[in-house]
Amino acid sequence: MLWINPQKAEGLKSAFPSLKISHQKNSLSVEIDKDKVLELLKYLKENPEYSFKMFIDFTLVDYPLHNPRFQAVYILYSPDYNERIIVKTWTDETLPSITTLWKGAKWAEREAYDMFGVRFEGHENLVRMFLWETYPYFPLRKDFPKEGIKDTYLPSLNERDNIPSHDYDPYHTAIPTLEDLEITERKRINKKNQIVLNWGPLHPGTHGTIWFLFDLEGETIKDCDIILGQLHRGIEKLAEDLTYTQIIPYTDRMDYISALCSNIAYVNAVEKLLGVEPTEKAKWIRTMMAELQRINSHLLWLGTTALDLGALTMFLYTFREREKLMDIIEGIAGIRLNSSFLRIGGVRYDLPEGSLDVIKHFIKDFPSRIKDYEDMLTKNRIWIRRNKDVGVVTKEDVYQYGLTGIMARSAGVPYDIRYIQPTDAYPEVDFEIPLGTVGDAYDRYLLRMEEMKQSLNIIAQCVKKLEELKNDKHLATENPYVLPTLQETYFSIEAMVKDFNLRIYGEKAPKGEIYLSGENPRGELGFYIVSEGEGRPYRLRIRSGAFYNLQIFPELIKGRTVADAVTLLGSIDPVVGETDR
Amino acid sequence: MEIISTVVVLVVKSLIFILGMFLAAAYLTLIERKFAGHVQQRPGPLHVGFHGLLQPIADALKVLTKEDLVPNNVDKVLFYLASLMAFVPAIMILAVIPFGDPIKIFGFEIKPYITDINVGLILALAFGSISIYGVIFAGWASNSKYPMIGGLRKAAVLIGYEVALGFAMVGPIMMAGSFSLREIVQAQEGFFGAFIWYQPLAFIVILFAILAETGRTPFDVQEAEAELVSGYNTEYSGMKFGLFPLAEWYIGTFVLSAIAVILFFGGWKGPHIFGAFSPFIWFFLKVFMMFMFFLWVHWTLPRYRVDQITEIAWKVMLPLSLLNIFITAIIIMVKG
Amino acid sequence: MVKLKYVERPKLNLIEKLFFLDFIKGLKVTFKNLIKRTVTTKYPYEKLTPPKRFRGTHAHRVKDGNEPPSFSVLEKFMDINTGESRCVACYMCQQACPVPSLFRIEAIQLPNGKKKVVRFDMNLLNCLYCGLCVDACPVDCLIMTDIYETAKYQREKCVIHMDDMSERGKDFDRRRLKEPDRIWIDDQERIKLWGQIKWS
Amino acid sequence: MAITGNSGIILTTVEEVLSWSRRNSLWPVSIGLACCAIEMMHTAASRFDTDRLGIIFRGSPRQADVLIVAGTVVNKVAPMLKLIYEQMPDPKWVISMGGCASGGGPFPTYSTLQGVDRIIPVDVYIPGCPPTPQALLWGIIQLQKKIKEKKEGKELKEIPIRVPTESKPIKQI
Repeated sequence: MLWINPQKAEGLKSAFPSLKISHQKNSLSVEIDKDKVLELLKYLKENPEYSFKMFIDFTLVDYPLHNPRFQAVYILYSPDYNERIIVKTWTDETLPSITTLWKGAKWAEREAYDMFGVRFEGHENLVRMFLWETYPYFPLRKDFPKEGIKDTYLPSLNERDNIPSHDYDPYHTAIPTLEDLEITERKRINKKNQIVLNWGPLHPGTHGTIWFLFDLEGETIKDCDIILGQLHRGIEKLAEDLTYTQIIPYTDRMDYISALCSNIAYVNAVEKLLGVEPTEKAKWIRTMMAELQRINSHLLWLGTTALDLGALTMFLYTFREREKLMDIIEGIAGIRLNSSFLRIGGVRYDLPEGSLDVIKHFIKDFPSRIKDYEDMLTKNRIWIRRNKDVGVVTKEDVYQYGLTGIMARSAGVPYDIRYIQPTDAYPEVDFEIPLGTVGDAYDRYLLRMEEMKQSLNIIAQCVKKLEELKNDKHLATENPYVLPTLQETYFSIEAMVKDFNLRIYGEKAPKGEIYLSGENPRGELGFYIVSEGEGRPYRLRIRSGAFYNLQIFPELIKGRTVADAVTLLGSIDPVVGETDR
Repeated sequence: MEIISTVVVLVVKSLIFILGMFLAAAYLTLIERKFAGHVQQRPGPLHVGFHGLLQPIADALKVLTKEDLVPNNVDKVLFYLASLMAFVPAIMILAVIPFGDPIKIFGFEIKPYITDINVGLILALAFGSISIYGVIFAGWASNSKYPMIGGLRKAAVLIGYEVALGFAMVGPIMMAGSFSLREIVQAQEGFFGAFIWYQPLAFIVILFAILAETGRTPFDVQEAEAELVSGYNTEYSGMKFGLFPLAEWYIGTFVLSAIAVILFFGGWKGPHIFGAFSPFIWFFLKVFMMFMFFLWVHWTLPRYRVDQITEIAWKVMLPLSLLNIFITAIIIMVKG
Repeated sequence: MVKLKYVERPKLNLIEKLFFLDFIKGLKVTFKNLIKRTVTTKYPYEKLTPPKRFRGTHAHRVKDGNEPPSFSVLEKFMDINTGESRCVACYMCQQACPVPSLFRIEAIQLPNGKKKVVRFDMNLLNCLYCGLCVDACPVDCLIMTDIYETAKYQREKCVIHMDDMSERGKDFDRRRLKEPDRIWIDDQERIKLWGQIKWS
Repeated sequence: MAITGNSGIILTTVEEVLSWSRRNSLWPVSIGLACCAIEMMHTAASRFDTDRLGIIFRGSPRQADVLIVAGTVVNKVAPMLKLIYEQMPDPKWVISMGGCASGGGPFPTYSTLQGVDRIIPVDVYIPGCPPTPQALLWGIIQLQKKIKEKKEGKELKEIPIRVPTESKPIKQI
């Protein structure tokens, strides 16, 4: 765990006497008054002894019975010392905005305002993040029902006479009108130039449902803003109502292109919280699947980016390889895309017969495909001209915006969770982490290509190891928090009772909190879980890599053209399911 | 009597050309889809008719009977005019393209071209330029942002490459000493008489120019799907929409390929191995190969940004074509 | 060991630039693929068979003599004839489900003191196909089959009921129960995409 | 709703031909909302290739016939989706792909639309999370059947067109 050394944290007390330090098993947090928090964060950022330069996440937790009601949580990272710290404070209505310290906090604060209704003093444009401007509620407050306020009669148009199913309700939550969306749009951007172009939300080029607003002069973008929330499904709210195991399928549907990686990040966090140790074999299977999924995700990126830049055939070539990976994942996990393969304490199934043969075949075959892709693109003068010097990211940007994943590494910052905080079998495998020198879209292309090769390398090592571990257990069922396998339930009454208990009451995690992240293809996917000792999380905050990476988009695109926006968006590679959750 | 018979012959010929071109264009869509499919290791249209042979007919019928939707706030006159302006000039270029030498069947002399005028090439260029208006009108009349940008982009590209195309054609014209396409073909004797061996620079410029004129990658900025949905024809539906890609991607590419074949590959010249129809077969074979080459490029390369395209047009292609004229002129002078 | 390395940025040299070697390389790749065979599965004339682990439409296994021991314990409270669904109305699937409202299970008390399941509806439109309900079933009753062709014209048809689930379960067991747990079984279909795989 | 003119008196052959052309040239709008969009892309890619059946994706709704709602429709995007549907020329059809679009799916929350049929009429529902490409193709074939049936004015029922049995039996091992 990467938490700051408690002794070092004690040192903060000399400058801030009112500081409260709480050192738990899985975290270290400091708590301070609201009016001092900005000062403390500035101190942490600028003092070379601490140098918590990088902004990781900000969120709120609602305690309706506590006074003041909302707890603010800042998570920071120090690249110099490889440490994390949590800073907490309490508030009822307002908080000082920290956008002066980290620009990356802009959206996080907007999200907090959107979800909890806490206002931020000094924020440049505090508007709704995910919901529309005229939406009257603050959904993540504990007193707001998960299914919303059903006040609109909105029946199915197809089936007026008969009721389609037992859980059908003709009353529905209010949907916005086009005027509402127009108000939302107006609040984001003021027309100063020739036209305001709505790029998205339902547009073939926006990788999902992101809504870009470009203030154009000719084809040059003078100003840009992004409206998110076109895929805001309320996963964080839903999670508060589910047991830890039940949340696993939802993590699939966040970053649906790299479902297994999200699974792993989440399950690791929960396992740390519960104190469960997965079996050796499960660790290796997880690592292998994560890397397969990483190749899968990078292939999708390559295909769609090439499609956006006009290389139509490339898209189909990458999808051909993706089909192979889908076949593997379908054979092992049972479903092609949202596999829900992981369980707390291991994986759902053992590897089926023949799976390692297929993966070996893939390892042998894939390098020649990568060579094809590189032949078509890497040295192509059009590709180079389109990608070079588009969206140059500097190291300072990385810390300011909390950029992670490829975005950080293209700027030369070695920020890879597999490297700084390895989980599963990552400490035992050999691989290289490619870093960029310039930080433009072309670097990010080269990095992703190189990462695919490295992932292949890791998979080869995993296959070798898994052949040795053939007869091991895939699930640590002896642990009281781990659900038994079906075979155990059939034959032992104890296992059945344990199964019933865990299903009904959930895994009763000890009181506490944890922040743990995994390296997603899109960046750091972190889970901040607050447990109140119940079977369900009290608050589950998802720190999405793409959410923070996308935040730099408006700044990088200023002064460039619409065509560059496509390139830049492709190289950031956001997935809306993850940014909006 | 003379005049009537000429008119009848012309009308019949034009009808044959237009209908033939429609049918050919429809089946060119199938060829493109099949080609693209096989490049991507999939079969393309397969189940509608034998190997998808009825696919173009199904598409055409569907597009024709689709609701003719005209958005409320468009400029109606220009909106209708635009699709015609794009389509008609593309077909009209056919008037000056010869498909072979006159042949005699049943005592009648049949000329496989509509007219043979001594400014044929210039006319072809002029018609090509008119179709820019179609694009601009479409972009403007739609009263919508994406078509507007798409139309302007296309206009910028077309203007840039029209110039390069014109100047690059001067090389073969100088060598043949005539603007008439028929005479240009006749000036190319034998395998090594084809102008491609003497004018490689002009050929490369014309290749790029044709790609740009017909809106194929790497120059398909006007309907870059990721940026502009489908460019200047975003607001068009039904057959009004159908005319645009038909004119631009198929008829345009086909006709310009024909011109390129005439200029550089000796048109219908070739060994007489197919009997009486040998010239036609050679001509269509060459045009087809040319067309396939464009498809091949289209389905391989990424696309340039619009400012890069115009930059290449004015800074690379235009100087190259001028240089070509200069070199050709010197060689002709030296040789006498 | 994890190592860091900086990637090289390739540059075009003059010869490559003048003779369009970069384009020719790309054209070569597309041409190579043009003459290769297609990888397409011509659905609906050819089909990929889902692997045994595939999570498709739900089904009920019926009482047919192959029940696990746990069933015999719970069966005592139930009135189940041979050939009927094994469901013992323990509601564990509903408990395990992240969207419990998609289940509608009803059981009645018979005069002889035994219970009978009279309704087991699942609204597939709310289903995640995550398999948690299958993992929770203590009597090996609820399973997921390889049926995926479930498109319907009406929303109410997407709700599956106990009787058709039992039918589907019988059909699935007849076809695939004895099959080994293999990554896939239709090698002939998949050879198009994969080429020849060396099985150990 | 989508199909115009069904008098049944005149020109049945013409209608038949038209219906044939329509069902063999279904152009969907290429709009992806969430997870299902990935499977939709896979359906269009080499392994399954919708182009075989004459299906090509169009960017602009004005040129499309089918709206495949692929993914979760949240309240905020619902009016836009309706706009897209209204921009499509008749005859038009809607396929609701996956649980989220069809009935809210696993997201019974404050922000999710519980079924896209609350704002636009749907022709075919495909359950699945996400449906596999084969399931989507099956749904498209069902839509083709529907177009054929509607033309003849018959009750909708399963009719055998050139489609083999459900899920091919597995060879016994």
